[in-house]
Amino acid sequence: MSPDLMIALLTGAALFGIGIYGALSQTNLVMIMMGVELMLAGALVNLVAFWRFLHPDSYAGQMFVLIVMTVMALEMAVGFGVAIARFRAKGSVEMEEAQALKG
Amino acid sequence: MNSLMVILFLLIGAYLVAVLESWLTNGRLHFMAPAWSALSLLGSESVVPRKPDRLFFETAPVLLLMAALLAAAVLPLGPTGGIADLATGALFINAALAYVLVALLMAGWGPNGAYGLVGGWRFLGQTIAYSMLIVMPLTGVAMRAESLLNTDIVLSQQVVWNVIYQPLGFALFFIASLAVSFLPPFDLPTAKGDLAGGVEAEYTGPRRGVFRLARMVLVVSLATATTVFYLGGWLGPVLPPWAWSAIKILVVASAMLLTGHFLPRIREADLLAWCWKLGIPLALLNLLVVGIVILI
Amino acid sequence: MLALIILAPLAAALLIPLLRRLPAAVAGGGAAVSLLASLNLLASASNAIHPALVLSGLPDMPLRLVSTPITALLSAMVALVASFVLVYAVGYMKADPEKPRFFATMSFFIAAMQALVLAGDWVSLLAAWELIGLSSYLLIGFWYTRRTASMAAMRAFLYTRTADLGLYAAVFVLIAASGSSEIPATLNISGGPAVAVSLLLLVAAMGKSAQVPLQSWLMGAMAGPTPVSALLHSATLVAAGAILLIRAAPMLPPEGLLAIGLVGGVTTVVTGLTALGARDLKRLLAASTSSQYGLMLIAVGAGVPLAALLHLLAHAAIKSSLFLGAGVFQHGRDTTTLDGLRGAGREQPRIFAGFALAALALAGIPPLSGFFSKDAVIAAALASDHALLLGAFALGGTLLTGAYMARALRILWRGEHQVRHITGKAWMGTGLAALVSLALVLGLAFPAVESLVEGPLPKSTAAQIAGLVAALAGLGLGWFVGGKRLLGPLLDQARHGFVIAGGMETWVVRPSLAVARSCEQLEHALYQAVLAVAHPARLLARSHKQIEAYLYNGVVAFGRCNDAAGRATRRNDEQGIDGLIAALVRGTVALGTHIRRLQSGLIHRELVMSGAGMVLILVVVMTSLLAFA
Amino acid sequence: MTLLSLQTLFIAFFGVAGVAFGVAVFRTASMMRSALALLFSQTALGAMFLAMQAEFLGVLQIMMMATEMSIMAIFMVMFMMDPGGLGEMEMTHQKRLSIFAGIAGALATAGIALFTEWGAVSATAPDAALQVRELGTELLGRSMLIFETAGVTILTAMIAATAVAMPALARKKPA
Repeated sequence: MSPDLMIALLTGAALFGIGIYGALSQTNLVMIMMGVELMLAGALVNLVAFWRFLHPDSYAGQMFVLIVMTVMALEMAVGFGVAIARFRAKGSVEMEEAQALKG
Repeated sequence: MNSLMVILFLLIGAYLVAVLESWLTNGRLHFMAPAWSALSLLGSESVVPRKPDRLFFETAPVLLLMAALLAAAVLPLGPTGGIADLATGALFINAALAYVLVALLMAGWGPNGAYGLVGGWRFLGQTIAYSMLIVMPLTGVAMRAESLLNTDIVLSQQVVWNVIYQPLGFALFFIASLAVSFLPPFDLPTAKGDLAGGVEAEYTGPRRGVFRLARMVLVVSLATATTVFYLGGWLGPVLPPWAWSAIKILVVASAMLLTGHFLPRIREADLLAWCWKLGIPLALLNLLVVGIVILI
Repeated sequence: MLALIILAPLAAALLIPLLRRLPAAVAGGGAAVSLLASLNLLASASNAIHPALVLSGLPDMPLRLVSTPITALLSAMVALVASFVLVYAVGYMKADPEKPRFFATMSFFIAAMQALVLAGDWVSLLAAWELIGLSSYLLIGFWYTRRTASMAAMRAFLYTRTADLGLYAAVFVLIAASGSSEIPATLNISGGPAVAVSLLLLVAAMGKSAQVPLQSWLMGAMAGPTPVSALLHSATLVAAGAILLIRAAPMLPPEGLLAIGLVGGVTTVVTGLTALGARDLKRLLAASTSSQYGLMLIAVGAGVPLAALLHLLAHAAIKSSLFLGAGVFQHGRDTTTLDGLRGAGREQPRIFAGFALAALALAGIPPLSGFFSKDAVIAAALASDHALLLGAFALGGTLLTGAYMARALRILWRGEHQVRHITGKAWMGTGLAALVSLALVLGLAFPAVESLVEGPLPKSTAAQIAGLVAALAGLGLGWFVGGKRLLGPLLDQARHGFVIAGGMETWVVRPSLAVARSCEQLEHALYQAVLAVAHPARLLARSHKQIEAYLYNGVVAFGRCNDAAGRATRRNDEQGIDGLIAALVRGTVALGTHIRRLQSGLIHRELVMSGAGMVLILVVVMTSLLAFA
Repeated sequence: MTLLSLQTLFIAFFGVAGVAFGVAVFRTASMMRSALALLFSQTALGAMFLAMQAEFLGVLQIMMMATEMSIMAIFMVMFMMDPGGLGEMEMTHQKRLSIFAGIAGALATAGIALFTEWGAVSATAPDAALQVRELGTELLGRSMLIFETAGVTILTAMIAATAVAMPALARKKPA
């Protein structure tokens, strides 16, 4: 049991929890996206830690980090696209007001 | 020791650049001008605007200086390298330069003033325009050196400098480095004419001094980067390496200052359009050509 | 060679939007190159030369294109039909301003279909499957400004997508069970996985080949341009399902075969009736397509995929020529309703002759191609283990085919005519003539096909005679009696394409209502039975009043007891079973209301719920993993 | 044998910094501060990667997040009613549930981290230059398909985001 690995994994867990809190509690679309970014960051920390401490010779781990970073960028791009469209249509990105999918 | 030398080098460079700039703006070569203006800035009253975001207001100039210094830290001035010779040096420069944007955003937001804010946001638009033009030419350079180590990059230019090997990349990188250091014609964030100094507008006294210094260091850093990546770094006959570095850096820096002097300011919307519609295709073309030349 | 077949139309599809000039010529060139290549492939296949192309795809799962006798045949068929349809489309689309888009999508579609036909492993088959789904969506919705067209495209896409999940699951099971993605290598699995795979493949084929109950999208797909319908319905999109089953046929276990045969049988009859009641020529043809694919599924279910292949080939030529003919009539009258087309055949006697020949071929009149293939299907059905069932379905389908084709012919021939000039008729006529002649003579090539594929094909004179009689009877009925009278009370249902049979909602709601009703009846009968026992006991007690007080009392007590039991049962029934049903209903309604409230549309609520659902799935997966590890 | 090596110290420091900045994201009312807190949280993670000897990834993280989060900042200021956080607005909802879910998520992941037997920990990592080279071979070899897919996905997302964000009027203009 290495303290380094533990610290990294706990950091990841903490960031993940903060991210969940943020994504669920915020009313603003952009803030929700920040929560999601934090969750992904938690995943990133874990990935790097696993690569470094468990499989330093397998570069698929680093590869995975790159893909997650790509996903973060994608999330930003699409999220902001939606935010702009929403802002144009309604004048705000408060998610309390978005109920079009109500069943 | 080495680090100190490099910092000293940078500071001297920054001072010389400031001399050059004052020469260009005032039309008189006056070696003491920057020193006098620095002294006057230190001595003048330091005004803090009403209701600032104090944290950002105070840290922004320092962060700018840090970013510029960090960018320079991985650039070798001689065969023994600079402060650090990272295995990912060419990428690290990008990372450090990205914080120029952060610093300017903070400096724009911090003082709680309209001019600064507009200046900061303008620089964000400018960043989105130029950032690809830094990364993609650097990819071409790294391709030739088959390494991201900056010393390897310099050594790869022993026969032919990159400026001849990939002139297109050099041109794009040069333009982009003008944009990073918000020199004219890309001086939108500080645009003197229409924004009353932009992000600098609310800074007075020593803070403004730090800001100015940071910007000069930034110019020197970028000149160093251009030298390392495209002009063969310290390589050259007869003179010792550090001298070659110094000469090239000064030449590049004065070229950077001169270029903007004769061009009209470019709106950030136009800059965006040109960079994305023309610059990125050209950068890709550069990559393609370099790739083909390497393979042949 | 293999790559050329796919790359030529693909290149055309890429070139057309770039050039935006002479789209028809480019598309035609691509199709012609593809046609030559596939004919060459067929020729080499007949000399037992089978080239294959292996590309590195996923690790350990290379993508491959193979040429087997079946794939070479199908590829040639697709290329032939596609080229003629393109020739026809030159005329049909003459006045359309969006020609480049049309021809580009068409070429892309052809490329995707060739990839599907030639795919040698499940991964590339899956990819091609998706691509034809996409391109058919684009083509059906070609006139996207018309609301019906975009709706129809959406519906076709959703229906086929839903069924595609079957293919995904089947491919997963296949690869997991056999450890290889190569199609022949996966076909030797057996037991439980084989049954599961065959049912999953059936679901996929049901969606693509428009089998009951997923048939309704095909009728809607008529909203696209006619060449699209001709291509979709004959050799490509719809054929994909049948091709899938034909290629997987060696693996199908008896249970799967029976299911396939039954689905095919039901489809051929139901959609045959739909065609008989159709009021629109293109819808009639669409329903007929479903019906014919039902016949093919019967053949697969009977264990003779070769018969299905033959019918597929014949049907491709026939149905495309029928559609092309219908397109000419449509240009003549600007409508496709049968009422509006009354007498349209007389205006263009030559087109009508082609149409009629194709119709007769479809009905199965010798010596046209449809006769041979249908004969093979009927023979296969009669020789199978479930001869009674499948044979009846096959003969019924044949009868109906004759009937609706005769009906269409009669309507087209009878009625006053009006002469109008049709632009681009020469091109359309050329395409039509080529396809019709293909439909006529294809039957002569069947012996060669049989020897090429080397499959067992049952022959029986009885089947020939039965098939011919059924076809002739159908033709006679259709011509002299007409669809309306023939269908009688079914007419209304058939007009709506048996939506009851196809409507997913009705599928769930109806049976549950029926179950509820029968529960009620059962409970009523129980109650009656209990009363009936109690009643005689009471009568008995009353008539023996005088005999013995004890006995009397005892019997009365017994009677009361029974009576009480009866009443108790009744009450129990009323409150118990009735109440149970009512409670169920109430519970469902309440649950619905609650769930409706969950559906708040608020992103944070939904996020919480999806998170909770994810956790639940994770827990289930983890526990099942831990429990079985 | 020192249990607390310098590396451990650095990892811990940057980890704590990352978490602290992460908390700050949702603790401040100023949108600009919120976005920059996220930026510095990500930067701290980048530094943590560097401390974990994943040099390329660390530098990449630091570089990418700087631009990304700055863009986040401008959007925050654009779309928030109260970007400066001066009006004391309530910008949260279902707070108790969120706190519960956040703590539950963190505890679950932490529990997995703590109670799993991770096996032998490797003490050394490959040299940074070797890492860059190997990652490159990985990207252009075994993982090429995935990498290309990621690239195409980015392109698709760019086009989609632009299409969504374009005002309806500009789209109708003839080209």
